[in-house]
Amino acid sequence: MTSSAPSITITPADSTPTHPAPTFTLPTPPAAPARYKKPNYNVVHALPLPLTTVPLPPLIPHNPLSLLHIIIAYLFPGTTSHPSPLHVGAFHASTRAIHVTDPQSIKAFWEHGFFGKGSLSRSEPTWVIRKRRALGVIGQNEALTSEEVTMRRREERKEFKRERARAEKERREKQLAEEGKIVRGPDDDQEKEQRDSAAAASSSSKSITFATVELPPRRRSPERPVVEVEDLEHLQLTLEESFFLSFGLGVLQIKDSKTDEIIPQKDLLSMFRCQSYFPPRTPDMLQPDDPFLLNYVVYHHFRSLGWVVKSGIKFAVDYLLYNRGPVFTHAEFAILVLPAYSHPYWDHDRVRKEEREKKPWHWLHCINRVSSQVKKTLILVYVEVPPPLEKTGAEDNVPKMLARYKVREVALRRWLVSRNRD
Amino acid sequence: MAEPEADNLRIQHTNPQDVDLSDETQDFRFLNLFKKADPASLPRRGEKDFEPDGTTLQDTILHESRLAMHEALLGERKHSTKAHVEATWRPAQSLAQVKVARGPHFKTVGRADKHGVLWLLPEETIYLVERGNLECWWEEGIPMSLQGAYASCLDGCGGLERYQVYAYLKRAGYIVQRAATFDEEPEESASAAVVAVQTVQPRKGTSGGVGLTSIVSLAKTFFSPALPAHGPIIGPGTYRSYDAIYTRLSLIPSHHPPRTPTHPVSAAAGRAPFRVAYNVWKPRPSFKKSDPPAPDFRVAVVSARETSLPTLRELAALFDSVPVDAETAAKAQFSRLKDGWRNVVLAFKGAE
Amino acid sequence: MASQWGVVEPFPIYLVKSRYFLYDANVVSHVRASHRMCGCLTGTLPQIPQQNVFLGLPLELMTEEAALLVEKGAGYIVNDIQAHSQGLKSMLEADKAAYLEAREAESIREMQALQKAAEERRKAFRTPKPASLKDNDGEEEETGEEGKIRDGEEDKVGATVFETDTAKTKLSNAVDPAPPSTLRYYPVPATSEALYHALPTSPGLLEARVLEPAPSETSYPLYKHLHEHNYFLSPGLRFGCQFMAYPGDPLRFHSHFVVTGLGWDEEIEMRDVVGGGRLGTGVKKAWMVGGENKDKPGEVRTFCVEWGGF
Amino acid sequence: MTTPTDTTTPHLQDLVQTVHKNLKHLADWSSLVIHSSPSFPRPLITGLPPDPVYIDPDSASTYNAEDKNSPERSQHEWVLPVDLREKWTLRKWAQMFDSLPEGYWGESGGKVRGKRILLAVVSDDSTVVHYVVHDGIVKPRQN
Repeated sequence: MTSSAPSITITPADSTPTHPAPTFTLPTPPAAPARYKKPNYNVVHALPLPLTTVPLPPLIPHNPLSLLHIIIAYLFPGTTSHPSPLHVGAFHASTRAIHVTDPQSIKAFWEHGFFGKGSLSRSEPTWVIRKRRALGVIGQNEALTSEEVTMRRREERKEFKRERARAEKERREKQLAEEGKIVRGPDDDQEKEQRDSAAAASSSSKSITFATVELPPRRRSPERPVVEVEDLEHLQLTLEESFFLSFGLGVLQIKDSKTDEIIPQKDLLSMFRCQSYFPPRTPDMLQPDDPFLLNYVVYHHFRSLGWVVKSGIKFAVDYLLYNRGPVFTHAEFAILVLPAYSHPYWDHDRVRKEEREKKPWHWLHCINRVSSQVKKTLILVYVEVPPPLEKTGAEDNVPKMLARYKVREVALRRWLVSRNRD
Repeated sequence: MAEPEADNLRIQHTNPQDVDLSDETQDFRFLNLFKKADPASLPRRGEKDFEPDGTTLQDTILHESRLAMHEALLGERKHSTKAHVEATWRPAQSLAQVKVARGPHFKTVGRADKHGVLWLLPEETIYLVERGNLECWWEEGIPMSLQGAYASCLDGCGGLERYQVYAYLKRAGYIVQRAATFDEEPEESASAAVVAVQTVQPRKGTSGGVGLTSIVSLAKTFFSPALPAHGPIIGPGTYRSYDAIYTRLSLIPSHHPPRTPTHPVSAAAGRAPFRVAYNVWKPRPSFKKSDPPAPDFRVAVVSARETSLPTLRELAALFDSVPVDAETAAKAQFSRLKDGWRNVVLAFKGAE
Repeated sequence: MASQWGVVEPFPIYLVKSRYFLYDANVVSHVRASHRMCGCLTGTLPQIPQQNVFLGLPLELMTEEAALLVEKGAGYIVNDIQAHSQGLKSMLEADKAAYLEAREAESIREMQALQKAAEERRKAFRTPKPASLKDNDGEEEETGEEGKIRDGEEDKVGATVFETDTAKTKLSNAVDPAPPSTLRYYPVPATSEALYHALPTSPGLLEARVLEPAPSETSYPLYKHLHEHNYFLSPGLRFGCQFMAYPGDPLRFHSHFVVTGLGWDEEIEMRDVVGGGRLGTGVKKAWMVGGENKDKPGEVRTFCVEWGGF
Repeated sequence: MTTPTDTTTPHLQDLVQTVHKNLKHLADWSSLVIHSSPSFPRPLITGLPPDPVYIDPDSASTYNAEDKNSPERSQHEWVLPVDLREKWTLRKWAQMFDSLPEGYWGESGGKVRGKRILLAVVSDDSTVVHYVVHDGIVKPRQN
């Protein structure tokens, strides 16, 4: 960088979002580039949470909401807010997550609030559809999944890239030939062959031995075989999502995958805190800044404001915030959780004050660049970590314990002189 | 298209306005092109090569670029008698005393004392010398070289980064003045890089969102005692709206900026590694340096080399010194998260 | 030995306020061509002062660059504040008078040359000049004039960074200015004269000193390692790293790596590895981490990270 | 080297299983083998990706995706499973690479290439992100 140029804007932000309560006046999502018909997401994802509400006055007579209510009333009998029986998920130590396998529960969690992720898919569980297509059970363009749309687009781009590389090489060799530095001729191909055989020879002499090369089958069978495909996929809920669904919304019960017994609600927090370390810790080692607590405080905060909160790992941040959900729009905000040790209790904690609180500037620039590459606004969410509770057992009141954490949001943007001058 | 993000990886900035040309070393062969035409006519990154490819052509182009750069660097700072401005550097005051002020620059730089003598700050002195508008003399009766100006004045600029940010903003056309807190030295050692403070630009067409804050805090005091110790916070029952559910879910205290603009609390809040150093205005013909309007931006200074990310405490202090943007309260909630209540621009200095 | 640019090594590197500077265009070009170092031009270019895309002298060297130049014996560090104050103190009145006289004479000579050049230009039909400014003072004078005109614009329209149409129309006036004979020019040189600038007489003594400020232990071995592998390095803060590494002169080539130096046992979070990999891949670069092997001093290990593509 | 031993802790075994499943069922890799050797810092996976994870810029113009025998297509990759919450150091990276077998590692751009591994970072929501890590200075691919 030449001089003083790069600037970013820091903004303390107010995180109150637009509540995604069901309104049907929103514009339809942008037209799909793919050649398949999208479901009507406005209907599928009408409910922002897997809970039923009973609005007081009926809305406009021709509003589809009324129809929806009939369907919901049919699916979930009674007028209660919660499903009966409650959804059940199984805690697996192997993934440190909660697995949901019941199709009704998967549907409820994904469609109403976009909770969880298909363990073998990029978001919604679609593995079985892809598998069935690969086996020829369903047609080439039936119910295309996002993974397949992505794949097809990439295939199209590959040829273009190869062409570009070829043209580049051609240009260079022409130049070198003109300068008399290389002689071009028909033996170019021969050279390559020689090189290949040389490589093969060296490969046979001292290469690491592997099993014989087996390329994956790319089946394009014209008939449709009737095959039973066992669905290997589950909906995976993170510890934060699960805690929100159980402690917050009360719609999820969690059982232990080993014993098949429901884990008591009061044991969940401590267990999740232990599991948020890699490898997991024992309860006596827990700290007020356990990864689970820091993340959950932020997760709960944004969920309680109506945002759809998803993992941000792909963009090297903690969370992504969607206004209504990933099927509608891209995430506008990328969330980075930063612990703040402002409380005097931490003043002499060198590790926390020096190592965890202090991050180099180039690190922040890196994350901010990544976010702006994908057109997201980066928001730093500082979580003020309270001192440990003095008497044990005080943690027994979870809402009170969580209320000891305080969050403050700071938005970050690159600031270009030329854009701000006029 | 359940998750469109995954494919975004190679999408680049498409908006030319988002590209900062100074990010990459520009080819000096295009200097004249740049001078005479629109900067947008500068060749884009495609003009450069991936790697040395052994061609003489490539070597030739590189050689030409280097020559063009060399020639450009030889460009002299000349002063015609007509617009000749002279000053004498007074090390005791760390200011340059101007003989006769001439030219448009003095509308925004320099300050006259009660005897009518015009004085330039060290950063103003280097900047004017550097761009060829000032001949500065030592008290010993010899004119300064550019090198001499750096050696003499840089110390008084509060570090190289401060000077570079000053010059960067000036070159971009902004009006820049020292802020009241400029001279307050932080307790920490030497500091440098820069933080600027920006007030939010008004946005038109966004309707006011619902002010939920007050509702939330009321709801909290009302509900809190009733919450079961281990949840669920939302028990089975009848809920009339999702808003009611969200309100009940709100457990985590969050920072809510004051609704009314406050005045800058400069003194106390300024004693941190992050403090306001410059007031900055967008170019405006009516600017009066003796009676400036409220700045468009406020710029504070820290060192990217010697400091790390601000802690929450330091950030809070910085924000407290900045007035709340009156426009924000009227904005939609979405914009409020994006634009915020108080804005700070951080400028970073490069070479380390 | 003197290089293509007439530079004799070791050359002085000027230290002001903990920063290393070069003010001589010849040294700048020499360092670039012979030592694969670019530094950062940080000054305003007098020809076109109202922009940040093309910058001019001085050139600021990275601490690593200054350290390596000193290590190679190509340069030595001069405390420039001291050098000036000593030089000014020891300046003789007679020398000063002679200097000022010469300056005046030079100014007159130059003005006459300019007038002559302008005269010739009016006569001859001018063919467009090539982009490189390999030219006489006339060309430079023209560009300087253009810069001045923009300053005027700044006053009228309220400074805008890039004049487009206005600059073009004004330019036609500038080509044919018919300078009044009273016009005189006083150039401000980029570098200081020996008259008031006392360079240490034995650079060897200074070389022996420890460089202060010294480059960081985590980044210097990595810097050297990449430099030895023919990479050009520039600061990378704005890109989210410590260095950008170019396979050749950045004037001609895109960078290959965004580089971050780490201590041998410095921990890096996996999330930041993902961020780095992502950062580079978005702009067709690889993200590189590296540093010196604590157990085998002198050995530098580097790892390049790119998105896996799926 | 390919004899599975059970010297690693359960959380690392779980991690490698998660990555193995993901490579097999989501990323369509074939010839997957899990290697648990005391010489490795943790269990590793080898396998054959459906598409090359790295194409040297020098061979980008000649690489043919349809040619199953092209050097790029037939390259097995080493996969290192890690958890998102882990922290690594240069020392750990160096040890990791040094534990991999020496010898011929295949070709890249017509040259015998150095060591590389595919880093598979597992996060709690079951996302696995993959990054190629090269040992040494390796120029970035341009596709």
